[in-house]
Amino acid sequence: MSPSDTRPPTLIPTNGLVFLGVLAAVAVLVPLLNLATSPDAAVHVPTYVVSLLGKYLTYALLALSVDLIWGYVGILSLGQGAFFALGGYAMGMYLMRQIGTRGVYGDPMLPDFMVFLNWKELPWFWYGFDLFPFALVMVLLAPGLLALVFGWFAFRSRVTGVYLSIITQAMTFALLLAFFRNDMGFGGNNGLTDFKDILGFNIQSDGTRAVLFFLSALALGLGYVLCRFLVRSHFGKVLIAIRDAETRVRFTGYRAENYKLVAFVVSAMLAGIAGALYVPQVGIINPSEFSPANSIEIIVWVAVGGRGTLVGAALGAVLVNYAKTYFTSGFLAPYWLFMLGGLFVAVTLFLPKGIVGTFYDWREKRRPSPDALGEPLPEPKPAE
Amino acid sequence: MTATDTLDPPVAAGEGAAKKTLTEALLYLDGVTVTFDGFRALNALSFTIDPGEMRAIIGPNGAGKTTMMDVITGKTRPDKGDVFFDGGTTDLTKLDETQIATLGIGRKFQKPTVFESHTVLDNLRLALKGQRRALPNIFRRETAAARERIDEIFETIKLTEHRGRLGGALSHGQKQWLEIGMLLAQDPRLLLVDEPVAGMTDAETAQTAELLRAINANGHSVVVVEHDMTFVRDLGVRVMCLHEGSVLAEGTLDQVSANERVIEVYLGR
Amino acid sequence: MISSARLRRLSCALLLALYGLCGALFSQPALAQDISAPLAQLATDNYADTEAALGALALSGSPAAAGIVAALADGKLVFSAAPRQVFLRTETGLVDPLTLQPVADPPAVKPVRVNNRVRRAIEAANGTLSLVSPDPAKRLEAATAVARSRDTAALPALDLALSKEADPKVKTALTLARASIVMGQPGVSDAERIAAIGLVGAEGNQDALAILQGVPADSSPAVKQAAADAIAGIERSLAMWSMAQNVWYGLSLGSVLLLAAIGLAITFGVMGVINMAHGEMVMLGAYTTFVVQDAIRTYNPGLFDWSLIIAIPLAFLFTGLIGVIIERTVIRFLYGRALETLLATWGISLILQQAIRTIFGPTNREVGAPSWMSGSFDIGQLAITSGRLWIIVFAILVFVALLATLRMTRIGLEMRAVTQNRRMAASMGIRTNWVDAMTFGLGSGIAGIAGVALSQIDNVSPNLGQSYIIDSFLVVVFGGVGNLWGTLVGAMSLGIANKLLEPYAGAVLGKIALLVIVILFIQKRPRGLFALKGRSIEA
Amino acid sequence: MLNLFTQARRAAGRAAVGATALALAGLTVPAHAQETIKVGVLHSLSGTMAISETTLKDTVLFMVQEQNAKGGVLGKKLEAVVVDPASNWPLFAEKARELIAKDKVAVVFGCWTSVSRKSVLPVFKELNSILFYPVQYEGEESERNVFYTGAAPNQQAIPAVDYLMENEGVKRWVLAGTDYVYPRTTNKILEAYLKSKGVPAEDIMINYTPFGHSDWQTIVADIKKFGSAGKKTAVVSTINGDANVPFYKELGNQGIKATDIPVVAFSVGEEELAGIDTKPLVGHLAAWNYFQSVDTPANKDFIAKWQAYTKNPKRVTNDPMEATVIGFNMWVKAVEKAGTTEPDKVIPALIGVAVPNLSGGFSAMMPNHHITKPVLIGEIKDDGQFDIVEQTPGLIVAEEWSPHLEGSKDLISDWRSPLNCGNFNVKTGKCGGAGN
Repeated sequence: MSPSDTRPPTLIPTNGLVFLGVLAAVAVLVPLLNLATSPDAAVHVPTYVVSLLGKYLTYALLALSVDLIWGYVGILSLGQGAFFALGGYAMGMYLMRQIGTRGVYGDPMLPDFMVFLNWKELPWFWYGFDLFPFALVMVLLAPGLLALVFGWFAFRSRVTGVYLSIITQAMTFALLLAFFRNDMGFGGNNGLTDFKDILGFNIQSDGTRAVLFFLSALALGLGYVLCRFLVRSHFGKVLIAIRDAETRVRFTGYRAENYKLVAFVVSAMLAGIAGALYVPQVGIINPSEFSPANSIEIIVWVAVGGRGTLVGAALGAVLVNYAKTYFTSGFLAPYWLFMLGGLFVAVTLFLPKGIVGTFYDWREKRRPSPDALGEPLPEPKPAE
Repeated sequence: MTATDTLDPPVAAGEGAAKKTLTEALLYLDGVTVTFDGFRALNALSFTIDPGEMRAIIGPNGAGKTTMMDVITGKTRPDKGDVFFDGGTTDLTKLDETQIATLGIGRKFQKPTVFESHTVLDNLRLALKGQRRALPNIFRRETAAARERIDEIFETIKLTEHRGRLGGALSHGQKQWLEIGMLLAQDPRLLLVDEPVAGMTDAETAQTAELLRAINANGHSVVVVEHDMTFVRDLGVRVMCLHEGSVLAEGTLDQVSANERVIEVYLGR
Repeated sequence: MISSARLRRLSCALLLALYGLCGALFSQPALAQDISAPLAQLATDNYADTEAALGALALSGSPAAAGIVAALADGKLVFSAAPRQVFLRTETGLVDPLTLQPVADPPAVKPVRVNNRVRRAIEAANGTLSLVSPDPAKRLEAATAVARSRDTAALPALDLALSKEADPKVKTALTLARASIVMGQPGVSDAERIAAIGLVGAEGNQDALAILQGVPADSSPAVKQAAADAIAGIERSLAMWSMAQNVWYGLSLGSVLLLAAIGLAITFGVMGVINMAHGEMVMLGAYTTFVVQDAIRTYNPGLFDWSLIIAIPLAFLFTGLIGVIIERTVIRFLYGRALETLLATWGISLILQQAIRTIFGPTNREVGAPSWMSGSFDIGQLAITSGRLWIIVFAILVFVALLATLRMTRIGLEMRAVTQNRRMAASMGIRTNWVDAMTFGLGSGIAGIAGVALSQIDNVSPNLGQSYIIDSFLVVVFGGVGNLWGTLVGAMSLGIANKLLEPYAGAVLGKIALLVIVILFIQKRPRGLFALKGRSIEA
Repeated sequence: MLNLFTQARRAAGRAAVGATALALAGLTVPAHAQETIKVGVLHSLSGTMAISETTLKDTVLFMVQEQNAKGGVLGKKLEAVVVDPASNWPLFAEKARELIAKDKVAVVFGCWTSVSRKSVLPVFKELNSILFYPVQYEGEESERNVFYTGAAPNQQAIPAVDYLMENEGVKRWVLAGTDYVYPRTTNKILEAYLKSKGVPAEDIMINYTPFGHSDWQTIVADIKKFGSAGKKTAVVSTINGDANVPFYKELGNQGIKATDIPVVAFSVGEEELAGIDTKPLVGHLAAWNYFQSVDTPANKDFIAKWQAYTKNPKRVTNDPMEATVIGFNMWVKAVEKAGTTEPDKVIPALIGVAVPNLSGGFSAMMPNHHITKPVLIGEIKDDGQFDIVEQTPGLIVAEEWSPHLEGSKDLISDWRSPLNCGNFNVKTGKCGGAGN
């Protein structure tokens, strides 16, 4: 047997199996406990918890999309929120069109905000969104195209490091300003809201929520498997190589910009899907999703969970958002920013590799094995 | 016959080393000048490399050795001058690093640069000649031929038992060899090797010289930049000394080290 | 500007006042008017009555009138409902407005109320009084007011005033005022009109444009032509001035951007810390200004004009100290891990915001402008506001001081040494830890100083920093990280480009366009405007 | 499948599913015993809106304390549940859901921006709870579960414009606003109104700026230019919160005085002025339904108690506070009238409830879920307070659907039986907007 016949890394490593297992359990149990138990039962999961957890799952998918490009390619995008929001808007536009005559003005064509701005006709870019398949395509296409155009320019010109980070931030900031404008035809600051139903199902019914929750879990699971598949392929190895030594990759004959571009577009589409699942569950999409602070927060989730671990990104998103939910209620409410800020500082100082990364290190130390074929441990290098 | 074929080989100022014509040379540099903020890193540099030739380049710091490699590999664009590859068929100044690498010019950096969070094996896999486009590589599977070729390279660079370790975990010398191995895996027609024995023990240095000679014997052209005179002597090839961005002297090591100017600016008395 | 009804009243008052003046000059003794009726009318809460009474007072020629009008403007005119009577409030107590004798048995009084309408009547009354003022500056003002009013009723009065006026400047103003009125008046000869158009057109400002546009539609073609030519001329020159004005606005915005970004050019540009708490340093500087002003208001109001000067060093020291503390407790563990500094400083920024919110409350705090920063003046058609001018000057001073610190001082030398080669610097005996702390402190302190300036034009609220952080990063990156001159040029060019785009695209689209331009620019120069070129280093 | 779910749900399955239940334990706190009546407070305590909303949170807490001192409601003490939606609009919806579903509050006082209200609306409808919304807004809405105690445009904007036309002889108008729905709608209404009063289009300038706009040099210069055309000009400002301070500072800097070009603002109150040196601004106006300077015993009493409660003798009051107070008192009265906090009983009971406002009269909840209000015009004084220069003689009823807008001129709302409709079209005689 040839010595090169070493076992390739498994598609789903142990931690991934645990992650998918928990996810599957949650995906089934939460809707079940919500729908099938009486509200008084000890194990009942109230509807608001379902939509809350659903929101966390979409955030986890969003974090995953960031980890794909930040953890594995070293692209620190401070504009990932833009792709999330675009996916959300695509879904929101579909949901708006579904309202039909049930808006307060009862206009069959125009959403309410257009009626009271005295608009007479539906703008051209709203056409087609009454069809669900079209909306689904746009959920992928809108963020994907933006990422393609932006990435094509930026990667070809070899904009890297903080320069790239700052122009991604400028991108989402420009979109924020644009979507704030009422003249754009996306509802201005109020955004899109007051949705009625999705594919004919009442968007507020427990059943729909349960299904949306399940779909979010499914999307997260599939997103994880897709990311794993990508990073362990030859393509993924090139990505990691780009992260560590981009010049070397170029001198080895790979077009680094194309690899980055593919990863960036895939990541944007994942973010778009997350946005599309987010909107029907929280019931509103508005320009504040484009705000640069939101995008920075996504980075924070990933860093807390552990950059370059995928599972960590998802975990970080859920943990930070759970902390946010927890801290913003009750007697802690006035102090929650202290807690959150303190958490970020503490994580950087004491868990520099994030929760999952630190866990790996700890495990490595306990059970030393020179063969590190399982999960390539990232050595996050300074961007600049 | 094209017009370029009839061009006389340019004669470098103050130096009468024989030059191949454009069509004969694998690599052809003529009058290459590079300036950074007023500093002339390369000053009308001209030389050629033959197919199958191994050449050692020496010279003091700042002589322009690394910049020369940057120009050949497309990292730096010359302000003036011609850089042709493969008998004048390809103008390297019009291409970028990736295209040049694909043409068959491999480069080893001064500071050993391997993919530190990949295993040694994956480092070779990535370097191995083959599909370079992004999308097909998502679904690429490793062929038996590729596996054999990698095993061969492992034999050559003597890292077989380290194949499972991370690139970043190797010693300095091992990284140098891995990088040479990666160059081999690319199967280039011309290897540019920048200070391959820096930081190596004497034994390792000798082994490296042997390795490079073997590579050259296999039909690869090699350009080695090195300060280590023992190593250069071990290589036993034609030597060229750069100074202030142009060729100061060229010939056998003995000829070059006897050159007054070389002694003055580089070797010291 | 001024309602026509009020104008008519003003010009009547003017007219009569002038005649009164002439009367006073030619026929002694001056007729002393009884002002008891308007005084009684002042004793009211009704603005219309107050206004009418003011008009009567202005016409009265009574020597007491000026004092009463001034008291009303200052809120020192009070009245009692029964009997309906007005008094002046002085430091010693109520006095009679006519005799200025103390009132023996003061009744319950409240101030005569003033609204915009009354305030304008006060100005008019003052204006009327100032036309007879011995002060030429006051007469000049009155003439300008008449020119803007274009009320025909004022014509005889103007003619009279013209015949008396000796001061050439005031005379010009009066002539111009006359020309403005003649323009729109029926029954004026074409020649006179064209002459007037020439006079007014030579003024070349926005007011002149408005006056020329008022040429009656039924004028003769020659007059219309003259007016059209004059208008075109003014518009041409105004377009040029407005370009200059936009550049000025741009410089002003650029200086704000420079102030906001310059501290970041140190902490981020020089040290490589992606300092998301930079905005909060600016905010802390602004709050320092607030605290200084608050203390001055409480303990020594006379020092108020010095408050900013006092605040500058304090803000520098305070935010610098906070910066040093942050560096020593957090940042120093993160060198070489730039992205983690982003995370940690983001956390710090949240903590600082909430801390300020807890201490000072979430609402805006008042930071006043010292008198030397208030007001504006004109250079040609260019309106320059003092506050903005000072901010530009201040930004440049800060820039120069920072440059000098880095270039010429020992600590500046050590900073450059440490950032260029830490190990080498350490081996040469430089205390790198100390230098790191000082550098971060310097960057933070500079941000604090910027906060002092920004408190003059923006909200002093816990959110202050957030609104500058994106722009600051954009400026530093656009200019080229690690290059102070880049920051200067970046800030100024972004400021000017923004202000040149704004009139065409509007504030929002202009800003979007600018962001797109910056994104495209970075494609052209991936390392900013002032990128350092050099032998390429590997990887 | 769904059928199975519902059956299983009724059967109250007691499956032991440890892991998930444990994981969710933090989220599902068992409901407290109902010895108090819970009142939800949904105002941002952090982020950009904290600047305005924090005061309203304090107001509700103050009112709860006052009410408990009087013995509570229906014999039970009130308990305020405070959450921080952090100026994040989706978080508003989430927190609203948490308040209603988890904390089981009887009523929620909250929101400031239109978008936050729009965000929570579906939640209140779905879970059938009550929201009191205390801020002046653009109208064009009437929902069964929401009670609007702030002004509709006709209770603020139109009287202010009337005042300027009549008292200051304004002929030329600048409508300057932040680009969001409230200024957009208000300006649409005002534009239609001004045109109906014979103001030509070229005498109306409309300008929108983004949130937090801080560089006003160009726009103020434009206003100055627009105002120098010889006709009396005024600015109607719907500029929001944060952008006001730099706007007024620029006005002061460029020497635009109230006697030249008065600015009447609808979003600037005592709280906002506390952050500005008002000396250069004396004479600029604001239109509200309440000012701290209102000279009534009720108001004096309220201010004294409020300042004692906040332990800050300088703490100001403002219009949205009064609206919160009115809403709170209305809710208490309606609960006592209904004898329960059950929303289905309280909602109908609220209609017709009248409570004293702080400006000396009574405000009543109308069938359109909006309240009657007096309109006050105030001029800024140098101490940051307002001098009330005009007060409408009577109370004004809200026009939630503006007659000046094309889309809403035929709509009315009436939440009494038999109509029970928020958007009844008087032309078609149908509920549901223009739906044909």
